[in-house]
Amino acid sequence: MSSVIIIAVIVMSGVGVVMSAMLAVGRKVFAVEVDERHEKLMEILPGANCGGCGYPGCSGYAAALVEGKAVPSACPPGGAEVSSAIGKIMGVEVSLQEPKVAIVACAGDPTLAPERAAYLGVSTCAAAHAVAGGFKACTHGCLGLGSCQSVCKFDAIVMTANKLAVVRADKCTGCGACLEACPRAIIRLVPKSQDLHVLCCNPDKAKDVKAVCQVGCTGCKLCTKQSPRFVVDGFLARVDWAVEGDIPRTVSFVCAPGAIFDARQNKILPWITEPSERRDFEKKVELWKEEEKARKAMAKAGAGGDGDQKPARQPKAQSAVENAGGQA
Amino acid sequence: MDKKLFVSSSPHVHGQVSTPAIMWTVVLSLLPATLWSFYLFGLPAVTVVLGTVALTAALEAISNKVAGGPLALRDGSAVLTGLLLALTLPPGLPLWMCGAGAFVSVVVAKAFFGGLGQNLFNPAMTGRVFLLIAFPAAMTKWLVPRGTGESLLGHPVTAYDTAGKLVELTSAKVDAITAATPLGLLCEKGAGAVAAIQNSPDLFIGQLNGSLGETSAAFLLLGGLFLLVRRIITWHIPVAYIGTVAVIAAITHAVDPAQYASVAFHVFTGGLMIGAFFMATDYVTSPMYPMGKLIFGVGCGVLTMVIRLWGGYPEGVSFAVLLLNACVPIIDNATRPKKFGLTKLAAA
Amino acid sequence: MDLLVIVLLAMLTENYVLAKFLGICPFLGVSKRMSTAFGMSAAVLFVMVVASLLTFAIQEFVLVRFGVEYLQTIAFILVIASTVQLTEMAIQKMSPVLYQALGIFLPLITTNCAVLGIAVLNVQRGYGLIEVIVNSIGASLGFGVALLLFAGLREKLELRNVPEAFQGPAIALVTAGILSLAFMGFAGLAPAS
Amino acid sequence: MKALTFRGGVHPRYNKDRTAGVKTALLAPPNEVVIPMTQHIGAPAKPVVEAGAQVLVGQVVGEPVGFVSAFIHSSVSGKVKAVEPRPSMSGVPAMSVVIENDSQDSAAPMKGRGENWGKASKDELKELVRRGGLVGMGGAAFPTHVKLSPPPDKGIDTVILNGAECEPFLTSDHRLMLERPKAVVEGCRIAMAILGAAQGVIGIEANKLDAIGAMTEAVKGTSIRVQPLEIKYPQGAEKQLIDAILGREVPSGGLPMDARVVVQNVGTAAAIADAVIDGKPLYERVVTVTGSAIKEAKNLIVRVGTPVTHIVEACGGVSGELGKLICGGPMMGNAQHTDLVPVTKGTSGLLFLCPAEVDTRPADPCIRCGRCVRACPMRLMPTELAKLSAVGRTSESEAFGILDCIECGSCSYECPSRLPLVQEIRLGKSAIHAARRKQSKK
Repeated sequence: MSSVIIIAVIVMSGVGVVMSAMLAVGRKVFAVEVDERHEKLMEILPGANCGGCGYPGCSGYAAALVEGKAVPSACPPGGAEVSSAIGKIMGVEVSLQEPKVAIVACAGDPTLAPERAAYLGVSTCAAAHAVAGGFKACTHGCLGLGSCQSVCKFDAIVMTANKLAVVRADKCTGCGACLEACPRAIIRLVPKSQDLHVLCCNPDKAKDVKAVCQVGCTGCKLCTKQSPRFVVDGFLARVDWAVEGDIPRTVSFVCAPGAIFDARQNKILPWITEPSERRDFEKKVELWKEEEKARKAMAKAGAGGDGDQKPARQPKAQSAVENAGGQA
Repeated sequence: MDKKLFVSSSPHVHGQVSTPAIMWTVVLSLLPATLWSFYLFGLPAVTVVLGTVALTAALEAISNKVAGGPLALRDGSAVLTGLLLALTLPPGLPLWMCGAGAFVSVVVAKAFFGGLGQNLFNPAMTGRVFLLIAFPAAMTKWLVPRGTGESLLGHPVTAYDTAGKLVELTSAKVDAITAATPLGLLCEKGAGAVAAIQNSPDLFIGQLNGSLGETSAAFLLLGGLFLLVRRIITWHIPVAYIGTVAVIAAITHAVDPAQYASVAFHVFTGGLMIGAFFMATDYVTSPMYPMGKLIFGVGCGVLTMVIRLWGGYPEGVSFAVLLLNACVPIIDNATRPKKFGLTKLAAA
Repeated sequence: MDLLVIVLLAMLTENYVLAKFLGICPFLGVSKRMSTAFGMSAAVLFVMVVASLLTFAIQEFVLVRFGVEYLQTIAFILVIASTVQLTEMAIQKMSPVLYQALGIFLPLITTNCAVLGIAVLNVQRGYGLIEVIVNSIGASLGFGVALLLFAGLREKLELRNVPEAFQGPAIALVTAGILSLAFMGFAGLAPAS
Repeated sequence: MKALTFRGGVHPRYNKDRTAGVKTALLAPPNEVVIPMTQHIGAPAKPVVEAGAQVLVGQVVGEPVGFVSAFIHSSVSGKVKAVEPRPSMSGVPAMSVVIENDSQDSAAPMKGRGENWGKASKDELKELVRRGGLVGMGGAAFPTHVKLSPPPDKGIDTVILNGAECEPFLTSDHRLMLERPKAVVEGCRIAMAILGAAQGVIGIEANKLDAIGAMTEAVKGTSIRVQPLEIKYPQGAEKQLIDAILGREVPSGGLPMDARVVVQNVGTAAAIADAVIDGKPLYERVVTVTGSAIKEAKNLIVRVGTPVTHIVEACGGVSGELGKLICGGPMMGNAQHTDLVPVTKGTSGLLFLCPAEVDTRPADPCIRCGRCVRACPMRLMPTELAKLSAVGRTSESEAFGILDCIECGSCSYECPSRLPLVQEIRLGKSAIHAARRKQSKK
């Protein structure tokens, strides 16, 4: 009986030895060098393959990192955490950038910015934009066909009931895929910490803007009186991130058409049609106005110890010439 | 202007042909063969055809509903699939089996893939092959065609009985005898068993036992020609298919007439006509380009004959069509026409 | 003529994937692209032939000689695993792209029942050396045909509006099922020896 | 003579009867013209007049920027009211010179070479064409002087005049050939002289027998011949025309000059004659106004910058309701969202369709019938290209020749499922071009 076992063991060992000899030779002949950093990088990258880094997928980014072509901070969905992890693997210092989110700079859904033609054809924004300049009277407004929504890998873009794309800042990773998808280039990346934005891209004169949209920026410059961060180029206001300064919350209600968006509300007044909701909103506005007044008064009194309020500074950027020194 | 104008990409006009029109035209072209089968096989044929078509349409409607799309019965593709499936079934097949076939055709082979235009395999053929494999006994139980009592084309109507003997039907006495098909006999007993019928006009007219719609080569040919004339199908696939079968039959028959049957026998029996004109030409599951269509037709012909002559099944049309369906992506990739500007280069 | 029968049998009638349902894992795994499927077929061809030869040798000269035929399965697996390892190394060296594309499925040929199946079948049918070679070539060609046809179909599927519930492996399995139905047509084509 | 043709193509209903026999009429210029600076392919012209300036008919109001661009002239005399963006046929506002017509029609001095243009040098002739602001009048509006300046190594031997007018509904070229055959022939001779081409061919579809007759008469004694062509769309597409007439295929990705040919529209030829002989710039053109939604269908000589509304009035207004307004023909024309846009140099026709003629049914799925493949004059696979474009697989669509598509619309016309194939392909093409631009920027 034991001889049977011995024979079996010998046979199997013999076969095993022959095979392992073959493999050993094979390893020598087909030796390939692999950089194990690539694998490590793949483990920490988010794996969404969103393309926000500018490389084809996470694997492409990892390869570029290993080759030294890419910087560790290029992964928007990963944020600071992944950047520092990459830096650790690659052994380099990481300069952290402020996280960004996308924002659709248009507030004009079809109830506010009417359509001028009945479009038939491929149901993507790029397609509609190419036919007769788009079916919306405003040639800079959101077409509402949701091309940005369909490219978003993070479900961060929702289409409102009135066919307007809105970015959910809580889900947005700032990968920028939607920027490419929008044929009208009305989606932009803004610092995540900021929550007041001008939701309009129409550079036309006030008369032309009013003709096509109720909530379009007319370039009236009222907002610039509220905060030095607002800049009006031509007939379109924007927030200049380079300029330091505070933006009072009430600024969005100074804007006559209501083109300034307050991300904390995730809404602008013209979108609210329900009367009771509108009244609530207006009440809130009154409250804010009071608060703002009180805050200003305090600032005037020279309460230097107010922690969360920066002292007004001279605007550094030359673009802020319109600054009326509203806070000083 | 008070009303908004329509805007769309060019072109702004369209041809007259529409997808539903194409489908209904094919249904129309199958009507002669269908009516002939009603006449030949009587009530069992009517039950199978109407039952299968109704079940197919119902299943299509349910699938559309489940998929959440619009009710697409209007496009006629479900009715066409049902009719094609029914015509490949033996008369008298139990209705529940027809339903099972319809389910495989419309739901498994079509709806699972996304509905009209999305399937990879011909739905009717898939349904038939499923039934053939699942219920071999029922699917090879053939009814003898109705004896008319009178002869067509000057001689009595004939049929094979179970023993494989050719019986002359002199009156309308038999309605439900099981019998073997000519191809079944050929498969089992060789060409000698079908010698008597090899060149009989019955093959062409279709006064024979077999599946409902495949018996009458004449009426199927009529329908096929109608489709050719209406430019619904092109000649490539039917000609290549039938031609290949004829060539192989001619060669084998010449080599050994006792073993292999004649050209006429192979061309006019079995499902070749319905397969070549109606199944293999199905747009969705056949190649797009002329060269590919020829290859497809030849491939179908070769496989059909291989299965008929050397395979275990008496008839190979449905298998051949399905197998070639699977080759369509490869054929299409290989036969893309050369685009303009590559063929006749301006001589320098 | 007998050899032709063996080839036809292994390739069509007893197609390892579509009739015997062996080797389904790589069949589903690497059939998304034609090019990968081609590489996989080549790899399987190599592994099958080499493994068949090696197992044939081991069966003849080791297992039978020492009367330890009961070690067949374990010994065969050892041989096949080693062959696959070797192939993997070779592919990684010669075609990194294909290596990437095949991914996990390359080492999985190791446990591929089709390869073991053919080795065992060779022994069961008592094939000689020539027949073993022919049988393994036929079987791997059959695997290749099935894989390439299937890859072509799956490439097309990507452009079709398959319902969300059926996307991916679900519709691939349905497709494989219908393809298998079609291959039933070859039943009885070449009578089993 | 046997009518020649190309492979592929479709047979749409031509619908030309309504205007084919209607003699071209002069349309009185409107009180105000809006002259866009983008009437051609290439860089927009730069306005050279300011609001308040007094201009004459034929006076330059826009100067070309770069080589591929064109002069733009005033089409009326009067005062410049404004220089500002105005709605244009492209759908987006375009910088335009708005001129108030003083109804004097005082013309700027025009200096042509007269009948003895043969003594002028090639460069001089080319300069006259350039100064005349000529662009292709078949619809694409490519600057003519650029087309007449191929690299010398191309060895141009043939000038083909496109008189096929295969677009349904349009009859402006047909009428021009009937009414001004001499000008067309002279224009062709001038183009041949500039290019040094020995041979001239005028291709005309066989449904315009009277035009074939008139042109055959007019070419007598010249080295130009008239070639009847089969009635099939797109017979007038450059590459198909060259293939049909000369049996030469323009290489994939190439231009007609790569087949040693330059193709001009017959309207452009007449304009060349006007510019060279009379020194008359391109400020008016023949426009076919037709379609079931217009009361009186007409062929009109219209000043560039005339608003469509003015033309509608001159044609008795809209009958019933207007569903679609198309600038150009139904196969390749552009739908407009408003009739407040002005006519440009490239406007060959205005098509007014009633709502019932607009197909609003949703598309059915592709059934792979292959009709688009048979129809494609470039022998592409439209349905496959459209699908690949829709899912963004651009590298494959590019490999299968999507950039060779001439957007003639034959595939969409034939499609029984009414799929927007051309639109998908167009999007796929622009995606590829955009990616290339991005790549070259890097």
